[in-house]
Amino acid sequence: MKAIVIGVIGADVHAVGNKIIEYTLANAGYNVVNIGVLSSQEDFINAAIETDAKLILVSSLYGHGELDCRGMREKCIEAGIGDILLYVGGNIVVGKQDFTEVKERFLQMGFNRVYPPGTPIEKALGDIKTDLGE
Amino acid sequence: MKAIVIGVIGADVHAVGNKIIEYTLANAGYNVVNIGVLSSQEDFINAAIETDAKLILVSSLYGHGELDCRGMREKCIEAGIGDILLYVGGNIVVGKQDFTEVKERFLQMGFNRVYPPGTPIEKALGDIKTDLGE
Amino acid sequence: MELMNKKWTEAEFLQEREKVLASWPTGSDPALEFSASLAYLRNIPETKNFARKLIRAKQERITMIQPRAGVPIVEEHIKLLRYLEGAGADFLPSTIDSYTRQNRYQEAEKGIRESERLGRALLNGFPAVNHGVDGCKRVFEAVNLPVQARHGTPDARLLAEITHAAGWTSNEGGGISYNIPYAKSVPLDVSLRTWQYCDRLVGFYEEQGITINREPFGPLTGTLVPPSISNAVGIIEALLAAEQGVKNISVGYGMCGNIIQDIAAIHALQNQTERYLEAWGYKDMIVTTVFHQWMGGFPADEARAMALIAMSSTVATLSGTHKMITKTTHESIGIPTKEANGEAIKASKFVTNLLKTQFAAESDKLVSERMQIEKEVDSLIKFVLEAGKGDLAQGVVRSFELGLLDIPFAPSKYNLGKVFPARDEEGNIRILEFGNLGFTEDIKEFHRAKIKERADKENREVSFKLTVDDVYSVSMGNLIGRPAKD
Amino acid sequence: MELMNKKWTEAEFLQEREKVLASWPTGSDPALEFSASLAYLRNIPETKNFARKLIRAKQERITMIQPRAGVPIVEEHIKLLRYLEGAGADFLPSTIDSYTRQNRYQEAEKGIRESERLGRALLNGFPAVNHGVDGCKRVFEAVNLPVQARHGTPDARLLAEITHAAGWTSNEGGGISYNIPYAKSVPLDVSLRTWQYCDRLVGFYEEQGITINREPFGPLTGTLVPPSISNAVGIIEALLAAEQGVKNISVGYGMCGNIIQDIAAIHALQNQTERYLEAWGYKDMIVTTVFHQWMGGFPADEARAMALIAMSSTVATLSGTHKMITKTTHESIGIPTKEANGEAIKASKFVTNLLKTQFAAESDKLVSERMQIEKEVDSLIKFVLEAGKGDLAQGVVRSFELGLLDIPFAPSKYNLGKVFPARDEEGNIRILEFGNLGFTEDIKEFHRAKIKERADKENREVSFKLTVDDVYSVSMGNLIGRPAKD
Ligand code: B12
Ligand code: B12
Repeated sequence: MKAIVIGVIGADVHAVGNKIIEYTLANAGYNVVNIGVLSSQEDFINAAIETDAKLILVSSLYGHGELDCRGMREKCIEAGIGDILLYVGGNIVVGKQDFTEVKERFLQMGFNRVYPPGTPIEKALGDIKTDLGE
Repeated sequence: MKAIVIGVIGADVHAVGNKIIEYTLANAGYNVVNIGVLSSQEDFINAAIETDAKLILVSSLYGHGELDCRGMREKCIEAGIGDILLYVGGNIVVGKQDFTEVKERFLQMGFNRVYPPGTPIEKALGDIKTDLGE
Repeated sequence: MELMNKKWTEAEFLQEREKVLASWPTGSDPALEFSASLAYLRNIPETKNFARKLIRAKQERITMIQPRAGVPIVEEHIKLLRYLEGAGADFLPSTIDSYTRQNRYQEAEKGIRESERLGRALLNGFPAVNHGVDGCKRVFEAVNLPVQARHGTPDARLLAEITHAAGWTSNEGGGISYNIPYAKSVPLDVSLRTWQYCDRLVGFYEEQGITINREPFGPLTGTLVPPSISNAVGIIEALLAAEQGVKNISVGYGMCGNIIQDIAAIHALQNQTERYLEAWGYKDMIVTTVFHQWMGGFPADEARAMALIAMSSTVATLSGTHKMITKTTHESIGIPTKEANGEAIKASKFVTNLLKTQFAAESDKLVSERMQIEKEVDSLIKFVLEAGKGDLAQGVVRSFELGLLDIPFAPSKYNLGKVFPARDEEGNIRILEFGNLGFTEDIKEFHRAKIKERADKENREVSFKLTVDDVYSVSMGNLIGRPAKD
Repeated sequence: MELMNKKWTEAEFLQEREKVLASWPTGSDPALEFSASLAYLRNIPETKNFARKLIRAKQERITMIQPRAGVPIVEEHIKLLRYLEGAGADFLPSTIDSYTRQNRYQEAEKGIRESERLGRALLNGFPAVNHGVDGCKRVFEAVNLPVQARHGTPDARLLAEITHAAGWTSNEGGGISYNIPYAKSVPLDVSLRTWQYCDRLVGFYEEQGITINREPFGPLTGTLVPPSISNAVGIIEALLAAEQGVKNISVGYGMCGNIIQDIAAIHALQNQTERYLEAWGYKDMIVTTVFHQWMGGFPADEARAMALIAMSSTVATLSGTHKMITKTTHESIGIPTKEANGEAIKASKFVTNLLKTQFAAESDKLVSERMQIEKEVDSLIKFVLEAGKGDLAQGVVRSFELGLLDIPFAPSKYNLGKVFPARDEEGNIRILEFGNLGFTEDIKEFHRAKIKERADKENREVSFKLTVDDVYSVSMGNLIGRPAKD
């Protein structure tokens, strides 16, 4: 079973989506490592190293995603897992912004996939399968 | 008591506003000559001639106002009351259109005052007083 | 032939039919021969039959949705209807323009040409008669839902012929409801007769196995109409239609604004229509109800208008009505764009769907308001029958003459116009001036007391000023038109 | 000092106060000296006092309106609040950003500077602590309505000190409601103590003649929380607050979606909060209720979102609640623009105003649902008190440990997380898995039967899948998450 680290970054406590993601990915056959809400970049990275995960799935709902996600790719490189896949989704910026721009910003930060608000996890399953190799 | 002819032009049957206008103008001390709904240009003009009115207040609610009002000033001129004041109000065109343009069109047709949708008659009382002289 | 509530013989009907079809060139289309129209109607899919879809709504206990919409040019009209279908409408309308409603086909023709020339709509609806069976079929075949003509036509005989032959399996209107609020000088016996024709036409199709829905127009003038008056008219038109052979009838109602009264009115309408039809011996009738979102003056602000639409949808769903007619955020300004229409459909449907398992609970208040309405309706219909010496159609004509039936704010000179409504302290629509309305004394007492209670609270006399204030109030965000504070 | 539900002595309070004010530079503002803050608070106009305005809402039986809103920069925040005042809000909020909520003032400071530099908001709210009494007063003086801090802060002591001293006469939150849904690893005894402090501060002001409103956060996780659980928490927090001297309390509730259940819940909340306070001997308490428009996942489509807002407003008004918290059409996407916020206020207010004379009629269904909720609440509180050997605060800590109180979907590790809710066949929120919830056996039977009825209708097992489907359903236009048709 392939490991995927999931969690909610920063000072964010939105727990509902996180629980649903855990349920859905587990049902889809993955080893889900859920570090929960209020998680730091370090928490994600440590969990990925410990479980040898190839994908970190970052949720950010509360709007501070941009502040919270900056530098995450660099931290991964420092930690020796520079190649790890980074996804981010939820409501990752403050307010209703043009998503093409938002996506660009996060891609620049080194995220591999960036999802717009209201993308249920079910819709990302295909990408996960592709990226992790089925 | 100054006479004012009121009515609803064309194939228009919206009667509520018409009854309220009658009530309001009568209360304001005018001799209201109400020719009612479904009135033709001729009906308005004949009533004005008969009662020596100086103001015709045309209501059009149903959207055909533009078709119904064309040529009304010319008809007044023909009938020898070319100087009569013509007001129009209600929902005088089809749909939500830019009102500055709409107003221009009706001014071009020879109307003296043109009111946007939802102008209750109370709001026009001032204009009437000014135009008819107090 | 004197007006009577009696089924036309086929001979009478066919004889009149010739004249009707000869009244405008599009009437001579061979597609109007019954052999052709029946063949066409037999082939339309079950899901596009209006009457059948309404039966489904009733069986599944859901509130389906229908917007209003119509533009002059066929292609534009098709785009519009497809858009509304995409937005989630369950039934499609074709709102007919006002010239056609007055049988002024010449002017409608001019309107079509002008609209084409200027590239913008100069007519306020779809001129179905001018477009003929062909144009109407093009519309019908371009969509996947049942289509209905919605208009306001005292003499809709040719319109009915053309639209039904084109696959439109419902027709809105009635001899009272499409005359008194929609005309000034069409005598009632005339419109009752023309609507007997429309009903007989539907009856004819029923006899041939094609079921077509008929929908008396419930809201009448849409302005402070007390539920008992509109329900009585709906029931009378249902009885008149049934006599001519109509089987599938939707009786309508325009929202008043007091939630209890609105729900009570829908319940009363359903109950009493069924009861009267049964008592009069009409068999195999299918009765459904139609709830119109607020029909009076709308607020201009779009957010407020949308709120009113969603609030109306909430009440409609709780009432258990089968179909709801939607308004739009452009209502107070002008004919809506298709986008505005679509948004309103989406919003309305969101509510009806969300609440689909929920219905108003029976409460003492609801039951007593329903019983009040039913009592008033019984009183009105009793007076009508007496006035007609037992004949319903004659009774209607006489009742309007005498003011036993009297519709507030109606433009028709055949309406006495002596009834003035106003709201009571809870916002229910009651009656302030009865004229000669066919109400028993105890009913009048009830209304007087209710209105007096309000006037007292407002520290003013009972007068027409209450009515005027209430006409404006909803568009200004209040249900009850309170006197301005000084 | 061990946690107990006992009023802090003034000495205890003042001693702790020194530490609180020393915890961040803005705490040493002389405006925080009571002599200064009392003088300031004594001078604010009656109409800007939150507690007094709520009393007015209660007396006049109307539903007042409050939006959510907050941006990082003072000037922008002022613009925002003025705009919302203009749109018709009755109460103003200042939603606090998430760093402040976690007492991460350093990061909040960075967020303020970044937001200034980039000219766009990088914080999701107003960092009141960083802006200090001065910044908060600038906000308060720029508007004409009462202002309240709305947040989600387990330790809001400094926030409460600063905002009250700046004239903000209400504070939302509580030791349970601003911990369990809003934190992961803050022990309950800690947050209960910090909220005793916040309540004691308000109690202190009350003793000096300044009335300040306190509002437990009703909706908790906003996600399928059964009414009895949120009501029980609200009542417990009201009792804890009253012990510290709070007099003006608003208990809150997040809409569930079944109209009867929603109205029953508000009625039960009002009744039982008053009854418990009285039974526990708290005098001169003023209890009001707060209704939150749908708090779970919103539909993305703006028309649908507006429909949900107006539908929520309809239910709120019928329930007779005193204040309603509004959502916006941007809800599912991100923090709303001021325009979107204003539209929602206008729409909501249109409904509350239109329906202001109308209240849900008592019906058997409403009464039995209310009695069911009250019975469940009594059961929960009884278990809590037993667990605390008679002490409410101790009881709360123990109950969460044991799962006697357990909030669905909460992030806190101090919450057992064994309760799973799901809707029944009518859309009421019931409980599918109880964990150790403090319910008597007959209550559990009732829930099991209701859920089973639904699962049977859907032809599937009772399982967590029901819960998952119900989490998504409203945002997708359904109340009940039915299994996808194959
Ligand atoms: C009630 C109503 C009806 C009732 C009318 C009953 C009756 N016989 O009176 C019914 C249901 C029958 C009806 C029918 C139709 N209606 Co209609 N109706 C309305 C509605 C909802 C309210 C009108 C009203 O009574 N308002 C209250 C009174 C007091 O206000 P008022 O009429 O605006 O009048 C006041 C002011 O405008 C002003 N005023 C009026 N005239 C003038 C003139 C001057 C000079 C001045 C200064 C002021 C002034 O003073 C009046 C008193 O304060 C309006 C939309 C709205 N406003 O919300 C649509 C509306 C007018 N109707 C409309 C239409 C299209 C129709 C129909 C063609 C189609 C249909 N929907 O069935 C038919 C028309 C039939 C026909 N041949 O005319 C459209 C017109 C569209 C346009 N202009 O683009 C509207 C705007 C709705 C819409 N957005 O689609 N309608
Ligand atoms: C419920 C809720 C709350 C609850 C949360 C309870 C809890 N502890 O979980 C409460 C009321 C406590 C709350 C608090 C706050 N909230 Co809140 N909340 C919501 C709400 C209404 C629903 C969220 C939800 O549970 N949805 C259901 C789940 C199943 O969906 P989801 O969370 O979106 O997750 C799914 C997908 O997004 C996706 N997904 C998630 N992450 C990822 C990652 C990847 C890689 C992929 C592929 C997919 C994916 O899969 C999930 C499952 O399908 C949303 C708005 C909305 N969506 O309608 C606002 C919202 C998220 N909240 C918001 C805010 C601002 C707050 C507060 C700061 C302020 C406040 N309003 O009080 C606080 C935050 C406190 C904090 N420190 O975090 C904002 C965020 C704004 C922004 N981004 O611009 C939102 C968008 C509302 C708004 N428009 O203002 N909130």
